[in-house]
Amino acid sequence: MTEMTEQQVRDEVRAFLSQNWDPNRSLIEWRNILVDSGWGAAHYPKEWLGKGLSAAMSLVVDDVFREFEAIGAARMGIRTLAGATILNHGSDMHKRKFLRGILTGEETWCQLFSEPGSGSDLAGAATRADFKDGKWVINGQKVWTTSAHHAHFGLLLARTDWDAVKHKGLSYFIIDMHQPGVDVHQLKQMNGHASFNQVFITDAVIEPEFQVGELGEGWKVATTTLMHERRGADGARRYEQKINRPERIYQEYNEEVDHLLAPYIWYPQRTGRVDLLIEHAKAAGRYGDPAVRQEIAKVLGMAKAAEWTARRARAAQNQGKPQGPEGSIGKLAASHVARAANRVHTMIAGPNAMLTGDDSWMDGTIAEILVSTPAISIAGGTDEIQRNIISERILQMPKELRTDTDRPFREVPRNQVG
Amino acid sequence: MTEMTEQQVRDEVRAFLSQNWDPNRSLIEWRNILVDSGWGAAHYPKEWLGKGLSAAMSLVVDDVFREFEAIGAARMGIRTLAGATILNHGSDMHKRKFLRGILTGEETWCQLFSEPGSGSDLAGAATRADFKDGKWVINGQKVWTTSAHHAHFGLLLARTDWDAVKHKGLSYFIIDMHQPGVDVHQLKQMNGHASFNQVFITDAVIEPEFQVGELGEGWKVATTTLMHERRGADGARRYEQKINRPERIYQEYNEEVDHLLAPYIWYPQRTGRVDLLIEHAKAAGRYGDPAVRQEIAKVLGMAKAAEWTARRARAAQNQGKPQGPEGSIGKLAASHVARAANRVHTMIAGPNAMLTGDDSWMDGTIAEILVSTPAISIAGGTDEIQRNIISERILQMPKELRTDTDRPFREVPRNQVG
Amino acid sequence: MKFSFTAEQEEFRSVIRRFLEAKSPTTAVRKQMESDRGYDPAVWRSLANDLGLTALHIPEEYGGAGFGVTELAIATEEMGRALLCAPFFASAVMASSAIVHAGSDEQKQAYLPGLASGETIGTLAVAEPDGGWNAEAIKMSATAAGAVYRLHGAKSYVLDGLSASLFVVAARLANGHLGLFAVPDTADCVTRRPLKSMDPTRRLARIDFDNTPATLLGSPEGGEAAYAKTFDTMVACLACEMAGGAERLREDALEYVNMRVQFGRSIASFQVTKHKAADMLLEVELAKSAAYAAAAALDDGDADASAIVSLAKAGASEAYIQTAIHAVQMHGGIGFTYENDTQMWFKRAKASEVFLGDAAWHRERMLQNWSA
Amino acid sequence: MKFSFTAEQEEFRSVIRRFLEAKSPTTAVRKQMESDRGYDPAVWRSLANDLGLTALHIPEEYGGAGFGVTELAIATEEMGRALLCAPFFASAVMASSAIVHAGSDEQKQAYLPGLASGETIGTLAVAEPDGGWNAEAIKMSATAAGAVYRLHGAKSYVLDGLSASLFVVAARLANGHLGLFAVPDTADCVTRRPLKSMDPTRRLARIDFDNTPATLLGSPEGGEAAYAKTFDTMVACLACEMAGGAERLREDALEYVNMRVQFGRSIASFQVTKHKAADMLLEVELAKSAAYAAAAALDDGDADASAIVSLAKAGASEAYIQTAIHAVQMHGGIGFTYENDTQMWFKRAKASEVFLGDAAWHRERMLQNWSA
Repeated sequence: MTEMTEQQVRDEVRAFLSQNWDPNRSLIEWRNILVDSGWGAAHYPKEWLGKGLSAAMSLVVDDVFREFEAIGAARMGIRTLAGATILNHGSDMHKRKFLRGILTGEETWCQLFSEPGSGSDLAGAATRADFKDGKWVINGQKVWTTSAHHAHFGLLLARTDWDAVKHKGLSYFIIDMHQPGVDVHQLKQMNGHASFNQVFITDAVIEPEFQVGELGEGWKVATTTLMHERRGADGARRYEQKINRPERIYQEYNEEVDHLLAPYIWYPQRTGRVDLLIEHAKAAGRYGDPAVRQEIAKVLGMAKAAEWTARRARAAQNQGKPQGPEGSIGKLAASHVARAANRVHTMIAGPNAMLTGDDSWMDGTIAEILVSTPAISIAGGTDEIQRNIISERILQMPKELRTDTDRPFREVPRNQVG
Repeated sequence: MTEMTEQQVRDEVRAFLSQNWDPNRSLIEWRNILVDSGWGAAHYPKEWLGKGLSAAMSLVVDDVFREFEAIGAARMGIRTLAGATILNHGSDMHKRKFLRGILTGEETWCQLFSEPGSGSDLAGAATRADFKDGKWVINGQKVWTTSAHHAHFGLLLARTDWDAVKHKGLSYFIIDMHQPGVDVHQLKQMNGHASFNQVFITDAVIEPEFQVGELGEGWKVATTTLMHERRGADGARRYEQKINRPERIYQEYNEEVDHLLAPYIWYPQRTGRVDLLIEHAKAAGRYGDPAVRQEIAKVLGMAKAAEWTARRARAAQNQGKPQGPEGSIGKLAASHVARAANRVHTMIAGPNAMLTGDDSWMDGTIAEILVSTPAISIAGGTDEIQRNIISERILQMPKELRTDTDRPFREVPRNQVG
Repeated sequence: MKFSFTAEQEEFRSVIRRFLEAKSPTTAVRKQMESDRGYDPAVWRSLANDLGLTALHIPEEYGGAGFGVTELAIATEEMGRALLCAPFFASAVMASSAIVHAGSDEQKQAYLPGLASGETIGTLAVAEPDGGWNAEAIKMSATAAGAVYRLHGAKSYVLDGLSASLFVVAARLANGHLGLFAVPDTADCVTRRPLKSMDPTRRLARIDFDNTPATLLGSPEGGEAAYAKTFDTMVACLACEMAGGAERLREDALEYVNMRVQFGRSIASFQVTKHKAADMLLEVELAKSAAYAAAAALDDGDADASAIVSLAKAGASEAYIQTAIHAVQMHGGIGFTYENDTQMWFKRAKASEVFLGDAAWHRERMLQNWSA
Repeated sequence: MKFSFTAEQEEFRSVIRRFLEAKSPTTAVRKQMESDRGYDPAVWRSLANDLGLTALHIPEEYGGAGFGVTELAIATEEMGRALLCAPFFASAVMASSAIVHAGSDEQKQAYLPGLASGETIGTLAVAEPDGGWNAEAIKMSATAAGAVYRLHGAKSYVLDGLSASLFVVAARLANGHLGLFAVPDTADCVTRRPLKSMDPTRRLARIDFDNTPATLLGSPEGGEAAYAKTFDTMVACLACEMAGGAERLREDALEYVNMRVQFGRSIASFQVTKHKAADMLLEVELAKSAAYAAAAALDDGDADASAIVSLAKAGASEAYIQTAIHAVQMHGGIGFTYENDTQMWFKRAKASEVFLGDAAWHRERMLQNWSA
């Protein structure tokens, strides 16, 4: 069977929505209808709640939903990664059991990869999965887990073979977060927000059928999850927007958005808020100071150049050109910009930079910038990792000598944690 | 026999100078008298033209010489290192043949360690010394050699065993520079000066008795030379000053100083000349510009802090305290200062920074700064080497993994040169 | 100028360091920074009575120990290192110096013994809500009313303004001169409001004066000179405090990377980490040298002392926050968490960057005071 | 604004790059920079006749090709990359733009065809011995004498001032307005003196005008607007030229460290070298993006074009010299020698840092022209 044409998709989605879309339904009721129709996840296979459309074609579906201001399936957070991983590597049972809850939003997911002992080195995970009495028994710590405090299920990477080399001793599991032995603690940041969790796992249990992929192939499965995460890094970061309309379904949807976005409300501040520099300088009466103007212009220049570099990269991508170096330096540029903007906001604020909350300029926004920018050069790959990647992948320079990948993991030095 | 007291030294030197010092002698005649007396190199052993005094006591001798405005033995350039190395590792024949010429200044020396293929890695020397028909035959290239164009003898590090590991296959020789097969080419720098030479050695010959130290122990001997070079790096850099008096010996002495200092006349400019910043800014009418003032103050602050750090180090040394970190960072600080000063001189000069020679500010001094500061972060150990040293020796951080020191040198990858 | 500490000064530093290691470990700092008062009165008493630190820079005839700025700066350097929560800087540095430099003999007799013993906690109120610490920015007016004066206006960024029982306040006299005034916390018409401090180990307050009775320290013409000396002293001490904090951050970050393993090897073995550590050493050592030189220049009465003091503060402003940024980065994600101690020094570094004037302002002041 | 080049533009770039690789390898650059004339007339003719580059930005009705700033900037970027010795920037960018923007139709007919064909070598004289390129700094006076004007005063830093046969000169009219004047090299009372250029690939001259007859381009009121457009065009082209030079330095340094061995391993395998190479890539790419945006903004008539142009020049000033400093450092000792090619770009970077205004001046100009 051939793929539908764009017009066919448009027509079918319009027909479906005309018949079924009703903003006075409850969110869950609507999403169950949606999932049954296959239009909630049109890029899923037909046999698994989808329509088997390409990614490009599923953008057309989104388009029509926007026409109707219709709410789509749930897709914020880790759930999208869970869905993709399960579709790729999961068993039929996994698909039956989890895909619907993922799409309706009734079940929330988290990702249990990072550990306190291995920050930039995910494959160094040392959480144990031991097979005892027909079940996997899990012990270890995970960290930097968003939404773990309200997640139903976790995507878990754990070590099942300590004699295998680093990347070959890991297996991938779905863990029920609502069980004894799984303790979630919020991790407060220096800026006062708590966007992440630490998860302490003590003798938690997983039935063997909740292993995903082959034993010892966990890193391969995790790579799928990570690839979708990276791919989403641009796309999915367009977090869902709230919709200001009165009907019931919008109210429920807005609550969902608020709930899921809560950990991220300070994210704009970690960029350094270059957009506020001139406004801040004018408000503080410093915009006439030549030294301040020099510093503002430096940051503004760097931020604009970084923005144009990103647009060069996108333009090249849109023209189907091979990716040039300009696509890889954005994250590093963002670190420079944020750090420099922090400096200049401090210079502008003067003594007021000592204050926080509503005693700080712009109702605390400036203060939040000053203690949030250090995150940008760490989260999602530190500056050091970025420079490694740029030099090795883009500039083709020699790789760092590795001593940890070709011997039994139990012999590799690692951090003592906890 | 016990060492003389300070007063005894003073008295004896005074007596000797009262009787012998005559500024109307020729320089060479005087230095021969001096060498015969033992007061030309009082820290040399008595049997080898000296008085066997300690280094501290020989400073007293210098003191008395200054009283009389008497000229001492020759000690600028590589000759001092040659003397120290020969005293430590040379044969009696070497001492007989070379020490007098070193002290009178009649014979000039150069150091043939660095090679185009091994800049920061002296022990990677690949100049060959092959033993043929009872003589050493030398082939290779040396570089960064000061004064090679008028040197009589060279201190040569060459490889005699290619199957030994890197540091064990080198031997140390004294080479006659005035022989066929030794070609010296001046190496012009980007600032137009030529302070160094390249030495091309093709089938040059060394008699076996001019080997210094044991075969294969060349690195050990070179270490002595290098230690004296480093020790001199502070001391010997107080280059001899010319003496403005009319008598014959001063004229000859001043010519010697001019001759030997010629390669270094741009050295002050490579520091960035922070001392000229304010003067330059005033002359260019830029001292009132707030942005310029900020930049001047930054550099001045850094330079002063670096100077005070050096004085902290010296004060600690004078009190006999163990050397703290403040002694090791001077060279790196000097690089930062020079680079920043270059930037600010450029900013001050404005369009004039495009000019050179007498069209440039301050009769070309500013232009010379602009193209000389890059030397400071390279010469005498690059910034990168300095940071390696600071992190490994001062901060006790782990050493870089080495792959070149424990296998036959012939198997170690190296640069192809020439 | 001297470039080394005497054996006595080294010993003095060791005593303070041991004291603070015992009394102000990070657990104690966390406790105080989350407390209402913001410091531990028992530690304050011990620091005053057992170590005599509050008396350091006060002349002996007024109950002090008569030490120089160098010793005072050693104390603040160690406190910066330990991130001590205490009104020491406000009372023993700012208020005490102001009274030493501005007060008449009688006034010194009245105020200094209490400050020296630590019974009185003083502070100095200079900056106004829209201003900084430069004398010209002071607009608050003082009107003469017989023997006393009356103050009108607001002071902000007042260090330990809630803990203090004695305010020294800079205000403008009718003759245009600056005056430094003593105001006890029992005076009428003083309203204090805590400000939300980014750095919870260093509390700030806004204080409103509404026709508040106040005593002029010294003569109606001497305020500028007294404030200038006071300002130099407190900036030199702040620069030392900042250098101490920066050094602690540097050492802790180094210890962390030495301990930590990634990709099967010590993080400290990565060349980039090593070079960053070397750069941090350079920055911190330069900041220390400048801060020490500032204190020494004041003790020597060096003609360039004000320039050197500003040089030191400008350098410390850059070095402290830069070291803090590096330290967070070297810790990775954990360095951005509240539970990791790095953030406490980061916030102190950020607040200190602008306290008593930022780097740009001090650079300009440095050049204006440079005789060379 | 467009953020990519068309296929035609990419092809155009390739043609120029191949041409310059053939005609301006570093051996040729070294030969020209040591020659009296400073460029190779045969290459100039080929560049004009075979490639038509001198005609690029001149409208078709005056013998030109009518391309935009983007194409002109592609040409200068490639010339900066190759360090071409030729009066292209002076003639095809500066003088041609000035006449395009200032001249009357008749004057354009008179001057532009010769510039387009490369027969005429023009230049633009703006900066005076103590001044820069901002319109307000121009003090040279032009006095009307019937149909012609007479110029009095000196111009300095005149690019290719010895090679040029046509000067466009900025001078102040009696009405206070700026005027752009055409002066042929055959005019009386013009004295040229070569200046000693730090960058021998780019020759400068001082030109004294002493009652020199000159033709006012356009009207006596239009000079400011014409010069502003001309200035934006030349600064955008310079920023692209600088980005091209910086990229070449970056690539050559990378090639060197990849080839070079030390301590038995490739220098490129040291993490610090790798990270420096990554930082250089970042700097150069940002500089390129800004320079491209400047040219595009001018072609689009963007309201912020002048601000973007200055942003690009400020960025290029920093990035080019910074890349040159890193490039020398990555070469080690050999990088500081005259025989190594790095020094040639280093000097171009250093001279370009201040040519047409330094980074600080352009930053201020950027903010003054920023609408946001």
